[in-house]
Amino acid sequence: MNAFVDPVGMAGHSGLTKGEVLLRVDNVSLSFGGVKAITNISFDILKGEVRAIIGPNGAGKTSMLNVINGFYHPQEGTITWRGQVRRKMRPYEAASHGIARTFQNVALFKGMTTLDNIMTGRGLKMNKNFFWQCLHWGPALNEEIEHRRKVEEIIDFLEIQAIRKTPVGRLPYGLQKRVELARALAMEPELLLLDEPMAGMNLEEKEDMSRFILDVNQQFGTTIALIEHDMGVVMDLSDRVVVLDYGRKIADGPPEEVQSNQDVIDAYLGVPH
Amino acid sequence: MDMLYNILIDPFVQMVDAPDFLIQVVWEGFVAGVLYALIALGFVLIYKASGVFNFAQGIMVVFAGLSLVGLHEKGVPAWLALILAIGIMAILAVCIEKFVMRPLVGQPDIILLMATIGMTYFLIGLGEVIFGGEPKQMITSELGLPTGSTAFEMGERGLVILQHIDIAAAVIALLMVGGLAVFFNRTRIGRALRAVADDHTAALSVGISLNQIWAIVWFAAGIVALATGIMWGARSDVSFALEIVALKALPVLILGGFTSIPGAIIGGLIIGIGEKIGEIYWGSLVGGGIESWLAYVIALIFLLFRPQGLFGEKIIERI
Amino acid sequence: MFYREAGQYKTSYAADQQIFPIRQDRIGIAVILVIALLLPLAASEFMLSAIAIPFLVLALATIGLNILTGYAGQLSLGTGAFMGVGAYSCYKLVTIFPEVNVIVHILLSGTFAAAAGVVFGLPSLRIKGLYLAVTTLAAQFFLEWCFIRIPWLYNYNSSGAIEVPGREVFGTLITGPAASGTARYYVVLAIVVVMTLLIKNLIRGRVGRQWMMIRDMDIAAELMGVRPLIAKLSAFAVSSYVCGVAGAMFVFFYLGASEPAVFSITLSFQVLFMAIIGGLGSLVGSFFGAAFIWILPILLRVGLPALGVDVAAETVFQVAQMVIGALIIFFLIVEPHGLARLWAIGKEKLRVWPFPYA
Amino acid sequence: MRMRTLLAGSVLVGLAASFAAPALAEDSVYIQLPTYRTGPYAGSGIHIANGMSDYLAMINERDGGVNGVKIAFDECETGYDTQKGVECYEQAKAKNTLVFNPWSTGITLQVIPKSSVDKIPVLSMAYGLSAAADGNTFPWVFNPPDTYWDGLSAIIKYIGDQEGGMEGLKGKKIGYIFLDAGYGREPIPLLDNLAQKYGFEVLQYPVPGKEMQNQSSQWLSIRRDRPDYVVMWGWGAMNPTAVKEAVKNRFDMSKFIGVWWAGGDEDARAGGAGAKGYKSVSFNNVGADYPALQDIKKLVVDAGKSHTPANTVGENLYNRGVVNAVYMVEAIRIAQEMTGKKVINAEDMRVGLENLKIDEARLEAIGLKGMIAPIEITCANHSGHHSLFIQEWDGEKWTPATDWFSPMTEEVTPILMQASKDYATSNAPWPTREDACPAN
Repeated sequence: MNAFVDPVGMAGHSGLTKGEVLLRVDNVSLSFGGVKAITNISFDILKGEVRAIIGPNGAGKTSMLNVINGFYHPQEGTITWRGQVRRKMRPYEAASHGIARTFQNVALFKGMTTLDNIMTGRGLKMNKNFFWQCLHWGPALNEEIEHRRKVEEIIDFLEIQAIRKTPVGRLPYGLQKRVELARALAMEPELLLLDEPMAGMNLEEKEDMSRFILDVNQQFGTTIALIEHDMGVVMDLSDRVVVLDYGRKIADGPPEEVQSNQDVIDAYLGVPH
Repeated sequence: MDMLYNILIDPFVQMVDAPDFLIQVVWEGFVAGVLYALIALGFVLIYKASGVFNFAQGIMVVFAGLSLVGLHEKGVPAWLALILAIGIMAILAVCIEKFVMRPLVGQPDIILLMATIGMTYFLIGLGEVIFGGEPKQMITSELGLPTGSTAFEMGERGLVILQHIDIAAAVIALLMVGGLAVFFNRTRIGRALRAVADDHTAALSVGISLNQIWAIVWFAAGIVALATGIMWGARSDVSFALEIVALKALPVLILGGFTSIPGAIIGGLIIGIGEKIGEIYWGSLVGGGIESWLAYVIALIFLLFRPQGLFGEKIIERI
Repeated sequence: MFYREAGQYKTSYAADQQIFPIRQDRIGIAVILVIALLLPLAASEFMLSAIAIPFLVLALATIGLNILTGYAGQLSLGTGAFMGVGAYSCYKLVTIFPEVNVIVHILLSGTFAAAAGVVFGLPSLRIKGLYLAVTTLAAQFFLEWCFIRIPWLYNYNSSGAIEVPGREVFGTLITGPAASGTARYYVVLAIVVVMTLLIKNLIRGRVGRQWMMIRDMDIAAELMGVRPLIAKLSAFAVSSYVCGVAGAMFVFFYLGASEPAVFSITLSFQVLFMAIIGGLGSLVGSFFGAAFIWILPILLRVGLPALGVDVAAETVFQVAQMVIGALIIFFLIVEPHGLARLWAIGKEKLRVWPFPYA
Repeated sequence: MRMRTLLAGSVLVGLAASFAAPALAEDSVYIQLPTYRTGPYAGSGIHIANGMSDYLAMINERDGGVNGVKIAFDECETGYDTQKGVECYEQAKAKNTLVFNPWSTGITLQVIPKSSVDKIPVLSMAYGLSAAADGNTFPWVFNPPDTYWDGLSAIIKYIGDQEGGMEGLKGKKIGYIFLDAGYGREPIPLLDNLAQKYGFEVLQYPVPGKEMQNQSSQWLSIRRDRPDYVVMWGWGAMNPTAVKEAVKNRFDMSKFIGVWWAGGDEDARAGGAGAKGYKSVSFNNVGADYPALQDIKKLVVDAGKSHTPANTVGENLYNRGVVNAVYMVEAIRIAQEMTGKKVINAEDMRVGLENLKIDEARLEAIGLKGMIAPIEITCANHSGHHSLFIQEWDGEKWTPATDWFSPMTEEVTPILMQASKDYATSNAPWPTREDACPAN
């Protein structure tokens, strides 16, 4: 599983150029017991784009992200990642393949400080063994400091210097979301999955967050797949949108096109099926 | 080869050879299981209503038994001592609610668990200060409980002995479970209790007094403890060593699930019968005395295959 | 006024990542170490043998449990048994290889406890929370049974107990009945201080962060590339290693001889108390907790009669037990996160003293 | 605030005082009594503790101490817990106790290695490490009047008598139910030896310490295996439970024999009427009619100077506690005679114990004639293989079932010497005795 890990830095990056297919989902179905969460969905994500996944509540959006990063295993269908068909994959393998994500309900490590939370994102890239770790000296210390430097860059980028040593449990919600983004960025992912990054934020916070997402996409070239309810945000940020309803795909295309799709309008307005 | 025979064949040969003995073993396991189940029931009641894993249930058994016997020793008639013992458990319940549960509401599980361990320490000290450390005889006959035994002849040398007190224990356990089931399902307090179990905040918002409910639950657990104390006390005696036996309820709980009353009963019976059969037919292969851990290993193996316990629902992890 | 970090600037990440970034803390810890070093000059044999040595050893055991429960979030009730594994393996090592330095044996004995910890930690991959706690009881009782039932472990002694033979290091007797309290104290102090330091390093690095990730949110941790198998089992291994070393020291430097009953569930609870009262996930808390649970009852037992309170020995014992029980509840109510949190709050207050707010 | 400071201050002062050696008055010696009136073993421990302290108090009251030297004593609660036991030992050491009575096999094992270094004699009356009877190897440890091996051999001898001689044991099955700890396991090697020699079969039924009150498996197995006799090595809550289970399973009580520690009055009483016929080996008679016990009643118990319930004076374990105190008092007396000092120290006490001799005349003088057999400890033999007898529960109280008879010394001695040698080698370098015992 370590084949993709590059200990030096830009780990897991495939060398694909912008516009090539990074990930493709083919005919994926997922059910819990008898309940179908996702039915026969196919779409792709291109390298370098911002891909939005939208749909009403319970449409299967989060389940879709969970399938992509290996937390759920679909009963049917395949996922092709960087041109390779992926069989069953554990979440930590997905992480080492360069897939990072944030969560709908903030999933920060509550007992740790902001700095430590972001440092956890560097875990896969640190490889000094146990005994050096015990000594915290020599190579282990150098490694720690080298990664601290990276983390400080991300802290500067997201403007969270002031809360560096605050336990994340004490932070307001908007900042927690930002720390979570920082943590995902620290993994230097090739594909970043954002699950409702702006839920519960006020307008100003949303604007900040939108700016960060665009910057990440443009400055680092990170491919982003995001779930969002705020249509304005979706339309502004995304290159392409896939729309789910009741676990099925009902539309896929550029924002303007999706916006005028009758099925989408029906789904959001609640026309009976 | 011999070893395989001893493990795989011989125990069953023994069982078939002496069916009367097998019946006796199962019966003893059944009675022990009923008593484990009673202790477990006390745990379940409290866990259901307040999410507290009440480690003090064991010492509550001792405390209840000691109060009963101690009062009788002081010259109180048995029936009055029983009523007073129930009263003491009520006072204890109110005190626990007021001084431990209420200030700790909303704390994580482990903190509440620790608080009950603290209570265990306190009650051991208190019990010894009041009643002294020496073991006491349970006042079985004074309470009108049967003491004799009935023997059934089976075949030539076969003999099954049933202690009346054990039968009484089984009957009382059944009655208590039945009573609790009625209490939970048919009474207003019972329904409120279930509401609390589902969601504390929601229960509060519809006007249920958590404090009152908790006091009632601890009291109910106290009565279960008293019944357990009487029954187990009649089997050995009432002493602080009994507290250790209560640890046996833990594997029962993980087998049956922390929140299921039928789970506690069935788990208790599985553990009770399983460990007796294991000890008697297989224990001698490793020198005996395996009862001290067999129950835990049974529970552990079981959990590996069904992490949610016997009656729990399948856990779907979400994020 | 005195405890203030104003003006102490950090110019490098290394400086910022020290264990004690604040100068006053560094001075404080130095003072404590000096006091610890000088203690044998002032203390009686009773203080060293019955208070200081077991306190340090139990603090180390608490640190061991804290790694597992406080940092990796896996509740364990099997600490006593893991300490026992350490003690018995150390006894075997010392009797099989008598010529090797006993301190080497003590440090080695932890690896056997670590192995036991890994085996009994396997269920943690599927079982969580209180359920896991109960399964660790299986380890507790099974291992306890082994200590009685495998006579090889105690060299077939007819008494079923293990006795600590006398061993010298650099010409000074440090184990066995003839070893002086002072010698034993210094060895214990050295091992505890060094191990605490190593563990502190482990915890503030990658390994420790992995444990805390599993503790705080195991699913998110896995999605961030932590392998639960490795993280959980490494926590079990390190924790049991530390507990095993503590167990070996408990017998070799404190008890002097031991029977299986020493490593009973009571010891497991005692250490768990220390961890929780001190504060889960805090190394300094482990010392506070050990002091609270070990030293306070002794003070009560010795202190009450000395105050002229004329009561029977067992009453003192019982009252001490009640007081401990009540104090546990009291502390949980006042500060559920343990003495370590109280200490932290105290330090924060001190930083702005004499002003209530900064 | 001032109150608190004051309190803290006084605690500290008190502590400092208690850690220092107590300022002894000119004419007193100090003995610490480790006891356990709490915990799972309190049922047995309380009576022992009462017996010990009441006798010492009586000596102080009646005689003003031993030859005018008062015995200052206090209890230290161990709860039968080894950690607390070690704490008590350290405390006793700090306060210069004359002798340490651990009253727990576990604690005895802990303190044996320390005793020779700290020069405090350990008196473990009929418990602890059997091998310690070898005075050459264990000059500081005393376990009179008998070791567990003596006790076991006496029980087997008794069973042999019941079967019409030792050859009657051939082909018999003897069950051994025991507390699964060092205490219960120690007799097993001798039991196996004897089984081989006399051709009987031994069936073992261990009772884990945690399962003391949950013995139905063991007794079901006993029912299945139908042993001819059952021998019990139990203590604390294990005993009454075992007696109850035996009654419940209709085991012939006259063939159920316990060690002396399974012979408490409450142990037998738990079985109710069915317990009649239960036996235990013993080295002291019951009853309160002995003059010394009458003195205790009059001067201590009835005078309200003890918390002993008057009706328990004379019970088996109480009297045994008295015996333990008698050994100590007599040893002090002998030590005083031998050293010529009035106020002796722990090293003198060891000499006293090593020359302890209570003959019939002395027993008469003490006022315990008939309660115990005469005893003599020698330099080489710290236990003595003294005579024992079997007592039987008649439903109300213990009554002697046999006369005093001696254990199978010839069987016990080799295994004892071997064990003592093993102990010394496995704990090498074990300190050798400075003044070797004269060869006899």
